[in-house]
Amino acid sequence: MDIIFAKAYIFVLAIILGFELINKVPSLLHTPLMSATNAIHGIVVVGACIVALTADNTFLKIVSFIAVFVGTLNVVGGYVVTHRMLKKFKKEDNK
Amino acid sequence: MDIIFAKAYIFVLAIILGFELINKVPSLLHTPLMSATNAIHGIVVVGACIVALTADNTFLKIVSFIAVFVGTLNVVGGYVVTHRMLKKFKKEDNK
Amino acid sequence: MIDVIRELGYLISAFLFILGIKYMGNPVTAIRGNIVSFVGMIIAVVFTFFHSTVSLGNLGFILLAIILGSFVGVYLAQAVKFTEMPQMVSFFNGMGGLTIALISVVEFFHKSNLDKFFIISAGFSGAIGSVSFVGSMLAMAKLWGMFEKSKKSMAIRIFNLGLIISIFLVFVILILKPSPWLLIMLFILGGTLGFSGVFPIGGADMPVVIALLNAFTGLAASVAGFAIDNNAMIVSGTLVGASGTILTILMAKAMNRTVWGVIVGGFGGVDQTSKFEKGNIQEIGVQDAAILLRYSKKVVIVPGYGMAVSNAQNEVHEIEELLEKKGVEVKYAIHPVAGRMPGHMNVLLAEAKVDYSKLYEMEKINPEFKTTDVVLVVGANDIVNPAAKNNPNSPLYGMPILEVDQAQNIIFMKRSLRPGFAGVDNELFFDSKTRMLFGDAKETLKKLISEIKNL
Amino acid sequence: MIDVIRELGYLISAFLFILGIKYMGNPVTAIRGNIVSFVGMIIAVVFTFFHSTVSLGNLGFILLAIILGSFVGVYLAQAVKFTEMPQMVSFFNGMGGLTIALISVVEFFHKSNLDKFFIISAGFSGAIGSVSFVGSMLAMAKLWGMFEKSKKSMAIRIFNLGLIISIFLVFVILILKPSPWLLIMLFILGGTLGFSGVFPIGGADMPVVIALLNAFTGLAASVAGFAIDNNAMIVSGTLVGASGTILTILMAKAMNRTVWGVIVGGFGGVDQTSKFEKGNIQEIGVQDAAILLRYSKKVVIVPGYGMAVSNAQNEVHEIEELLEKKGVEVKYAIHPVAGRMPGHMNVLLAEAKVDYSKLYEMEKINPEFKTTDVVLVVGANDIVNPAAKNNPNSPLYGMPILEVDQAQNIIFMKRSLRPGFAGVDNELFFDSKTRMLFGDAKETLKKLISEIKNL
Amino acid sequence: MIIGVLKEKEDKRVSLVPQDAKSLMDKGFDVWVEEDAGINAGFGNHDYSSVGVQIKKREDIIKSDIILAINRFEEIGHVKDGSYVIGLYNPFDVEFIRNLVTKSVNYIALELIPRISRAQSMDVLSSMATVAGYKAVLLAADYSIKMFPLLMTAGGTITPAKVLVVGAGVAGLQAIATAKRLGANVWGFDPRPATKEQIKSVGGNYIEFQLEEFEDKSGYAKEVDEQIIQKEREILYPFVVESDVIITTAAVPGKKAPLLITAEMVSQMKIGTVIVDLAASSGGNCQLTQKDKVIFTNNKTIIGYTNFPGLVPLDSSKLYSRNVYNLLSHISKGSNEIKPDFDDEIDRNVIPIFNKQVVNNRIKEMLDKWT
Amino acid sequence: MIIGVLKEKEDKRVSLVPQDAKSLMDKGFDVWVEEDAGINAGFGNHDYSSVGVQIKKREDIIKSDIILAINRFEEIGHVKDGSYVIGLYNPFDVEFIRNLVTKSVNYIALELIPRISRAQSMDVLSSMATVAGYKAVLLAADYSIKMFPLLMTAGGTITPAKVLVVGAGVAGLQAIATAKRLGANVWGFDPRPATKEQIKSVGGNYIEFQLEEFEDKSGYAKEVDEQIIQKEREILYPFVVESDVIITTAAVPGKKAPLLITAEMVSQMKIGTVIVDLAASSGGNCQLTQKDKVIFTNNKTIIGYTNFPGLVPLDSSKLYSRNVYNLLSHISKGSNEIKPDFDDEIDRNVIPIFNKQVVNNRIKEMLDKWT
Ligand SMILES: NC(=O)c1ccc[n+]([C@@H]2O[C@H](COP(=O)([O-])OP(=O)(O)OC[C@H]3O[C@@H](n4cnc5c(N)ncnc54)[C@H](OP(=O)(O)O)[C@@H]3O)[C@@H](O)[C@H]2O)c1
Ligand SMILES: NC(=O)c1ccc[n+]([C@@H]2O[C@H](COP(=O)([O-])OP(=O)(O)OC[C@H]3O[C@@H](n4cnc5c(N)ncnc54)[C@H](OP(=O)(O)O)[C@@H]3O)[C@@H](O)[C@H]2O)c1
Ligand SMILES: NC(=O)c1ccc[n+]([C@@H]2O[C@H](COP(=O)([O-])OP(=O)(O)OC[C@H]3O[C@@H](n4cnc5c(N)ncnc54)[C@H](O)[C@@H]3O)[C@@H](O)[C@H]2O)c1
Ligand SMILES: NC(=O)c1ccc[n+]([C@@H]2O[C@H](COP(=O)([O-])OP(=O)(O)OC[C@H]3O[C@@H](n4cnc5c(N)ncnc54)[C@H](O)[C@@H]3O)[C@@H](O)[C@H]2O)c1
Repeated sequence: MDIIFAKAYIFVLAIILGFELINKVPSLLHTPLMSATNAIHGIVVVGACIVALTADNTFLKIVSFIAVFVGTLNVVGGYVVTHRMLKKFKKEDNK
Repeated sequence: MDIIFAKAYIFVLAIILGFELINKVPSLLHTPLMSATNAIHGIVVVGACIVALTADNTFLKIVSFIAVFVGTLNVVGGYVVTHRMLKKFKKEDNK
Repeated sequence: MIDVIRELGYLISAFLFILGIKYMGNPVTAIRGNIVSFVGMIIAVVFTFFHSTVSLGNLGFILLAIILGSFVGVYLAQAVKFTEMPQMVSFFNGMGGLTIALISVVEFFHKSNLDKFFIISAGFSGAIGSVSFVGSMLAMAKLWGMFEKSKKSMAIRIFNLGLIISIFLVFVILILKPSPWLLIMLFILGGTLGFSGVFPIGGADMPVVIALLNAFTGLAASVAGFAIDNNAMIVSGTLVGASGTILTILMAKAMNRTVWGVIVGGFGGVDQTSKFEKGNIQEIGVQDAAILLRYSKKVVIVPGYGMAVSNAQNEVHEIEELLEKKGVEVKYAIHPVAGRMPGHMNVLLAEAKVDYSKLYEMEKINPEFKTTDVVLVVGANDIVNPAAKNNPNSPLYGMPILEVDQAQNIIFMKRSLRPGFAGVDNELFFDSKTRMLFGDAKETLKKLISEIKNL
Repeated sequence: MIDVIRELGYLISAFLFILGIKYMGNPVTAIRGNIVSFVGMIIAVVFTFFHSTVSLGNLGFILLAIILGSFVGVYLAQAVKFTEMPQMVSFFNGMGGLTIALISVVEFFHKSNLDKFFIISAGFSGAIGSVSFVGSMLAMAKLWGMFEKSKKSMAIRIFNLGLIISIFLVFVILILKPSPWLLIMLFILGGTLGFSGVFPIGGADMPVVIALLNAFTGLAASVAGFAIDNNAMIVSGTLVGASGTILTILMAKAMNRTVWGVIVGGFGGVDQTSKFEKGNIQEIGVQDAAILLRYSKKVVIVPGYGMAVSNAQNEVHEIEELLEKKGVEVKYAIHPVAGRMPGHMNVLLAEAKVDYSKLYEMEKINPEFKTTDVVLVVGANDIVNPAAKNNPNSPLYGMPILEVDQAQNIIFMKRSLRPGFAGVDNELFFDSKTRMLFGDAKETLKKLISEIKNL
Repeated sequence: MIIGVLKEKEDKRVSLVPQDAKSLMDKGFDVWVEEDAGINAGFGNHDYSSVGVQIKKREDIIKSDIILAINRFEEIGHVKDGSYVIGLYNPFDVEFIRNLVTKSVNYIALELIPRISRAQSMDVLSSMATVAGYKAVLLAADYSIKMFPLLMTAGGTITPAKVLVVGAGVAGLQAIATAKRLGANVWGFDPRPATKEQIKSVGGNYIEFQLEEFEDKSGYAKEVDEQIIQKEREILYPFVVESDVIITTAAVPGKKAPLLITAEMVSQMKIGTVIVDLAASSGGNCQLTQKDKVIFTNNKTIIGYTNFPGLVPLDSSKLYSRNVYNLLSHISKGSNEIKPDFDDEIDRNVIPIFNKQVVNNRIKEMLDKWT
Repeated sequence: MIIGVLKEKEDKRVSLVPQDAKSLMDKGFDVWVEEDAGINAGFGNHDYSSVGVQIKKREDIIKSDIILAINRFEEIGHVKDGSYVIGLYNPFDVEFIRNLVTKSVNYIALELIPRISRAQSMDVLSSMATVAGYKAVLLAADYSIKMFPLLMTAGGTITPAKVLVVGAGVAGLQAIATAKRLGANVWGFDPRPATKEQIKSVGGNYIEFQLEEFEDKSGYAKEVDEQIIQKEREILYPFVVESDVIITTAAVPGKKAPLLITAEMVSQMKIGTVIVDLAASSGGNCQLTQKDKVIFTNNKTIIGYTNFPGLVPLDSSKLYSRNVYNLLSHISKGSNEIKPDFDDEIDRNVIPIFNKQVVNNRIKEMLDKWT
C-alpha cells in the first residue's frame, strides 16, 4: 500500500512539475520542445531493455528485439532532430 | 528498498518544485512568504498528533501534549500572521 | 547494492530530464537543454543493466538492437529536410507508442503472476501506445500530403464512439479474465481508434494532433512504468505527459484553435474556419516576432501613417535601441510619402529622439533589403505595396516603393487587413514571407519590447 | 481503507501547499495562496485521525492541546504590532523546531524497534529542530533589542567548531548504541549551537537568519517525516526546506549580503560593513518599488536634472501612463529651478508628450504631498532638500522646495549619494520614509516599467 | 534641348539647383542659367558653372527651348516659337490663358499636376505647402508677444501659446506639427473627415466638426455654401478669441478661399494675437487680410504674404527644382526632349496649352464658362 | 509707499503686470501706472484699473516713491528725494554711477542680484536670458534660407539645419533646446566643464573643449586671455564654416565679450548663414556685429540686437514683473516700505547706491579702479 502511495506522490509531483516547467514558452520553441519531450518519452527503451533481458523464448526475444529497436529509434532520432531544429537559435554568444 | 527510493524521488521532486516555485518572487513578498512557509512546516503538528495518539504513559503524554500544543502554535500563529501581512496588498479589485 | 546504483542512476537521469526541459523553455539555453536531457537518457539506459535479479544473457541482441536503432535513427534524423521535420517527429513518436505496446505484450506473455494492478496498467498503457502509434503514422502521412482530408460525417462520429465503448468493454473483460489475445485485440482496437480519430482532421491541425499524441505516449510510458515497476519510466513519462498536455494547449492557442475543437474535428464534428476571409495570410504571435527580431542580424523598420495614428514613435525608438543593444543592426526606411504630410515620419521620429543617421531614404535603403533578415512594417501599407510595381491598373502604379518583399521576413504591424490611403489591397499580406502581427501598433510594440527583453 | 483515505487526504493537502506557495509568489494572489495552504493544513490534520492501527484514546487531550494552541496562537498573532511581526515569525518557527525535537523524543521512548533508519532520521531531525528552536528564540530576542551584538572573537569560532564536532560524535555514538539520554544530550548540544551560532550575528542580519532557520525547520520536518513514515510531513517539509533555502538566498541578495557572509558572521568571522559610509539609508529593489507604486492611490513624480542627464523623459511618461491605467493617480511636480535652465523639465516632458495638465507648479502641488502615497524622485536633489527650510547655514536656505517629505513614501532614483548642483548633502536620503533606488534613471525606469507590467 | 533658368525678380528662390541641373545634363539636356539666379537661395554662379552649367545673360536665356521660371515674367510673350515655359503662373487666370494661347508658347502649369500616387514626386504644390506651413508658424512666433512653450521658472510660469490652425491640408498639418514642436497647445480645424485622425497624428487637438461630402474624389475640398461657412464661424469663435496665434490655410483649388474669420471676430481677439493667412492669394480666410502685407490693427497683427516658400529660399528651391526635374524626366521619356503623351494622365493635365490649343479639360471648361 | 510704473520708450515690455500689481497692493503698496504702459505687452489700461491700479500721467509717476522702469529714463535725475529706482541700467557704467550718486536717488540694480539659491526667484538676468535664447533661435530661423528639420519628402530630402551655439549659459541652453525642438542638428560649445552634461541634457552635441579653472565660485565664467581665445577659434572653425545658423552667447559679466568669430571666419561661411549675436551689448562675439542692427554682408546675415526679450513683450514682462515683485516682497520684509537690511546678502548686493553712498563692494572697487 505504502509503495503505491509513494508512487502516487511521485506521479502528482511530476505532473505539477511538468506544468510548471512548460507554462511560459515562446511559441517558436513549441515544435523543438515537442520534439525534445518526444525524445524523453523514448525512456520506454529502458522498459524494452528490461523485458528483453527477461525474454526467454524466441517469440518474446523477437518481439522485445523489435521493441528495443523502435524504442532506440524514438530516442536517438528524437534527440538528433531536436538538435537540428535548435541549431538555428545558436547565437547564444552575442547577448 | 523500493519504498526508500520512491521516497527519495518524492524528496528530490519536492526540492526541485520548491526551487521552481520560489525562484522569482518580488522582495516585498519575501517576509510574508517566509511566514507562510513557516506556517506550512507547522505540518509537524501532524507528527505530534500521531505520536500523541500512541503515547501510553504519563511522561509521553505530557511531552506529546506539549508537542501538539506548540505545533499548533506554529500552524495557527503562522497563518494568522501571514494573513495580516498580506492584507496590505488587498487591492486585487482595481486591476 | 547494484540495484541501489541503478536507482540512483535513474534518479539522476530524472533530474537531468527536468533540467533539460527547463532549459528548453528559453531559446538561449535550448540547445544545452537538449544535450542535458540526452545525457540523462544515456545514464538511464546504461544503468538499466545494473540489475541484481536478471541475467545479462540477452545483452548481445539488445545491444545489437540499440546499435541498429541508433544508426537508423541518426540517419533518418539527418536525412530529413528542414521542412519535413514535423513528419519525422511524428514518426519517432509513433515508434515510442509501438515500443510501449510491445513491452506490454512481452510482459504479459512472460510474467507468471498477473496481478490486477499489472493488468490494468499494462492494458491501459499498451492501448494508449497503440492509439499513439497508428495515429502518429497517419499524422505523418497526412503531413506528407498522402491522404486528402475526408469529409466530416456523422458516420465517423458514431463509429468512433462505438470504438471507444468496445475498447472499454474489452478492457473490463481483460481485467476479469486475463488473456494475451484479449490484450492484442485491445491493442488492435486502440490502433483503429488512432486511425479513425486522426483521419478526419485537416492537415493544418496536424501539429496540434502530434503534440497531443506525444502527450499520450508520455502518459502511456508512465503507466507502463507502473506496470513493470520502473521509476525512471514513471517520472519521465509523467513529465512528458504533463508538459506535452500544456504544450498542446499552447500550440493550439498559438494557432487560434482550441484543443477541444481539434479533437471534435477528429470525431467528425464541425471544424471552425479561419478568422479571415481572404487568402491564407499567416499570423505571428508577439513572442515569435520577438524571437525573429532578436535573432536577426539586420532589421529594417518601415514606419507609416499607422505609427503616427497610434503615436508609437517612442516605442519604435525603444525597440530599435533594444535590438541594437542585443547586437542587431537596425535601420529605418523612410518613404518620401509615408504618413499624411511631407516629412511626417521625420517629425515624429525626431520627437522620439531617433538618431538622424539611422534614417535612410528610399533610394539608399532599397538595395539593402536583399540582405535584411526582418522588415518590421509599423503601420505602413501603400508605401510597400508591390502593386505599385506589378499592377499597371492599380492607382499606385508608378509610385516608387520600399522593396521590402526582397527581405527574408516581413512582419506587418497593423490592426486589420484594411487598405491604406489609396484604398488598394496589398498582395504582400499574402506573401509566404509575410507574417501579420495584428493590433494597435503602440500596444503591440510595448508587448514586443517586453518579450525581447526576456530573450 | 481508512488509511487510503488518510493518504489521499495527505496527497490533497500536499497539492494545496504547492498551489499555495505558487500563489504566494504574486502580490495579487498572495492572500488566496495563504488561504489555500491553510485549507491544506486543516485537511492534513483532520485526516491524520483516520488511522486503522492506533486507538483514538488520546484524542481528548490532543484536541485540548490543539484548541489551546489555536487560541494562544491567534491571540499572539493578532496582538503583535505590525513592526514586530518578524519577531513573531521567528517565535512560531522556534515552536516548530521544538515540536520536532519533542516528537523525536516521544517516538524514541515509545518505539519498540529502533532500526538504524529511524535513529538516524529522528536524531538528525531532532537535532536540527533544537538548533532551530533555540536559534529562533534568540533571533526573536535580538530583534526585540534584548542582546547587544557581542564582539566577534576567535574564541566563539573555536567554540562553535568544537560544538559541531561533539554533536557529530554524539550522533555517531547514538547510532551505534541508542539511548534516550544520548538523544537528549544531542538535542541540548544542538540547542547550544543554535544559541552560539546566532549570538554573534548583528540585529540587521536577523531576517536572513530567521529565513535560514525556517528552512532548517522545514528540512527537519521532512526528515522527521521519514522517521515516523509520514508522507505529508516529507513532502511539505521538503517543500519548505527547498523554498526556504532559495528565499534565504534571495533575501540576503536583496539586502546586499550573502548567506555565506551571514553564517560566517555567526561563526565569529569578520562581518562586512554596509555599502555606504554614512547613516543608515534604506535601499529598495526594483520589484518592491514597482509594488509600492502600483498599489498606491496617488503618486507624484518629481523630475530633476538627473532625468535630463539620463534622457529618461520617455520612460517617465511611460510609467505615468502605465500607473494611470492601473488606477493610480499620477501628477508631476515641477520645481521652478529643476534642471539647469528655466523650463528645462518642461522642454523635455513636452518632447515626451506628457500632458500639460498633469504638470503642477510648486505652489500648487505642495499642499498635496500630505495625501500622496509615493513620491518618485527622478534624478532630483536640491529641489527637495529640506535643508532649504531647516538649516540656516545651508547655501540652499531660503529657497522654496517641493515638500516631498510630507508624503507617505519617497523613492529616490539616482546613481549614488552624491549631492546635486549646490553641493549640499541631502538629509532626506536618511529619512525613515525614504527608499533609495540606485542606478541610472533611464535604465532603472525601464526595469520598473516591466515589473509594474507584471503586477 | 536647352533648358534656361531665369533669375526671379521678386522671389529669392531659383527654379533649378546645381545638383538637378547636373542630372538633367546627364540626360542630354543643355542647361543655361541667368547670372546670379541662385545667389539668394544659397547657390553662387560658381556652384552652377562647376557642374558644367553655362552662365548667360537674360536675353540669351529667353531664347532657350525650355524656360524655367517660378513666377510669371515679362518676356513670356516673346519667347521662341514652340518653346516651353514651366512654372506656377496660375492657370485658372482666364485673361492670362487667353493671352498665352495666342502666342506660340507651350505652357506647362505645375499647379495642374494630378494628385495621383506616381505624380507625387512632381507635386510642387505639396512641396511648397510644406515650406509654407513651417514658415507660417515661425513668422507667427516671431510676431507674437508670447513664447510658444510652457516653461515653469523661478520667475513664474510661462503658459503655452494657444495656436489655432484652420484647414488641415499639407500646409495646415505641417503648421500644426511645427507649432507643436515649439511646445504650443495646438488646435486644428478642418471639416474633411479624414483630417481628424491626421491632426491628432501630428500632435494637435481636433475641433469636432465634420462634413461628409466635403471631399471630392481627388482628396481636395469642395466649395461650400454660405450657410455652412456661417456654422463654421460659430464653431471657431470660442477658439479664435482664446488663441494667441491663428494660422489659416483653408482653400479650394481654383476657387475663392472661404471667409472664416470676420472683422468682428478679429475685434474680439486678445491684444497681441497674430493671424497668418496662408490663403491670402485666393482672397484670404480673414476679412482684414491684405495681400502681401503685414498689417497691425487694433493691437492685432495680420500677415497676408502670398509667397511663404520664397522666405525659405534654399530648401524651397531644392524641392521645387527636384519636382521639376522629376517632371522633366517623366515627360522626356528618356530622351533629351519634351515628348508629351496625351494618353498619359500626367501629361494630359499638366500642359494646358500645347501648339496654341487648350489641352487640359478643366481649363477648357473654365474658358467655356467665361465666354 | 507708492510704486510708479513708467511706460518704456523704446521697449515693448512693461515692468509690472496687473496680476503682480494686485499682489503688491494686497501688501499695502499703492501702485500707479503710466497710461498705455502695458499696451504693447498685451495689457490695456483697463486690465490695470480693473485690479485697482491708478492710471496716471508720466509726470505724476515720476513723483512716486518707488519707480519701476526697465530701461534708463530721462527723468532719472529728477525724481523725488529718497525715492527708489529699480531697473536694468547697467551698474558697471562708471559715468552713470558717478552721476547718479550725486543725486538723492536710491538705485536698485537688478543685474546685481546674487546668484544664490534663495534669490533665484528675483533673478531677472536668468529670466531675460531664457527669453533671449528662445527668441534668438526664432529670429535665426526666420532669417535663414533653410528649414530647420529633417524632412524626407517626395521632392527630395531636406537636410536638418546645422546650428552652432557658442556659450551654454542660460540663454545658450535655451537656444540649444529650442533649435533641437525645431529639428536642427545642434552643436554646443562652452569651456566650462559643467556644460558638457548640460548641453547633452537638452539634446545638443557637445564640442569637446574644456577648461578647468574657467568657472569662478559663483558659477560665472572668467575672462580669459587672447591665447585661449585663439585656441577656441581654431576649435570652432570647422563648425563655423559648416553651420547654417550660429548663435553666440559667450559673455563674462561686467567685461567685454570674447571675440570668437572673426571677420575672416565669416567670409569662409556658407552663403546664407545667419549669425545671432546675443553678446552684442557687451561688444559682441562676432567681429562684424553691429549693435542693435541686422546687417547683410557677403551674403551672410548678422543680427546684433541687444534687446531680445523686448521682442517677446508679454512673457518677458510677466517674468520681469514677477522677479521684481519677489524682490520687493523680500526687501519690504512684510511691510509696505522698502527696508534694506545690509546684513542680508541680497540687499547688500542689489542696492549699489543708497543715501548718496555706493554700497555694493564690486561697484565700489570698480569706481576706485577708475579714479
Ligand atoms: N506623405 C504625404 O505627403 C502624403 C500626403 C497625402 C497622402 N499620402 C498618401 O498616404 C499614403 C502613405 O502610406 P503609408 O504606408 O504611410 O500609410 P497607409 O498606406 O495609409 O497605411 C497606413 C496603415 O496603417 C494602419 N494603421 C492605422 N492606424 C493604426 C494603428 N493605430 N496601429 C497600427 N496600424 C495602424 C492601417 O491599417 P489598419 O487600419 O489595418 O490598422 C493602414 O493600412 C500613401 O498612399 C501616400 O500617397 C501621403
Ligand atoms: N533651473 C535653472 O534655471 C537652474 C540653473 C542653474 C542651476 N540650477 C540649480 O540646479 C539645481 C536643480 O535641482 P535638481 O534637483 O533638478 O538637480 P540637482 O540638485 O543637481 O540633482 C540632480 C541629481 O540627479 C542625479 N543624476 C545625475 N545623473 C543621473 C542619471 N543618469 N540617473 C539618475 N540620476 C542622475 C544626481 O545624483 P547622482 O550623481 O547620485 O546620480 C544629482 O544628485 C538647483 O540647485 C538649482 O538651483 C538651476
Ligand atoms: N495622394 C497625394 O499624392 C497627395 C499629395 C498631397 C496632398 N494630398 C492630399 O490632398 C488634400 C488637399 O491638400 P492641400 O493642402 O493641397 O489642400 P488645399 O491647400 O487645397 O486646402 C487646404 C485645406 O483647406 C481645407 N478647407 C477647404 N475649405 C474649407 C472650409 N470651408 N473650411 C475649413 N477648411 C476648408 C481643406 O479641407 C484642406 O484641408 C489633403 O488631403 C492632402 O493630404 C494628397
Ligand atoms: N544657481 C542659480 O541660481 C543660477 C541661476 C541662473 C544661472 N546660473 C548659472 O550661472 C552660469 C552663468 O549663466 P549666464 O547665462 O548668466 O552666463 P553669462 O551670460 O554670463 O555667460 C554665458 C556663457 O558664456 C560662456 N563663456 C564665457 N566666456 C567664454 C569664452 N571665452 N568662450 C566660450 N564661452 C564663454 C560662459 O561659460 C557662459 O556659459 C550658468 O552656469 C548657469 O547655470 C545659476
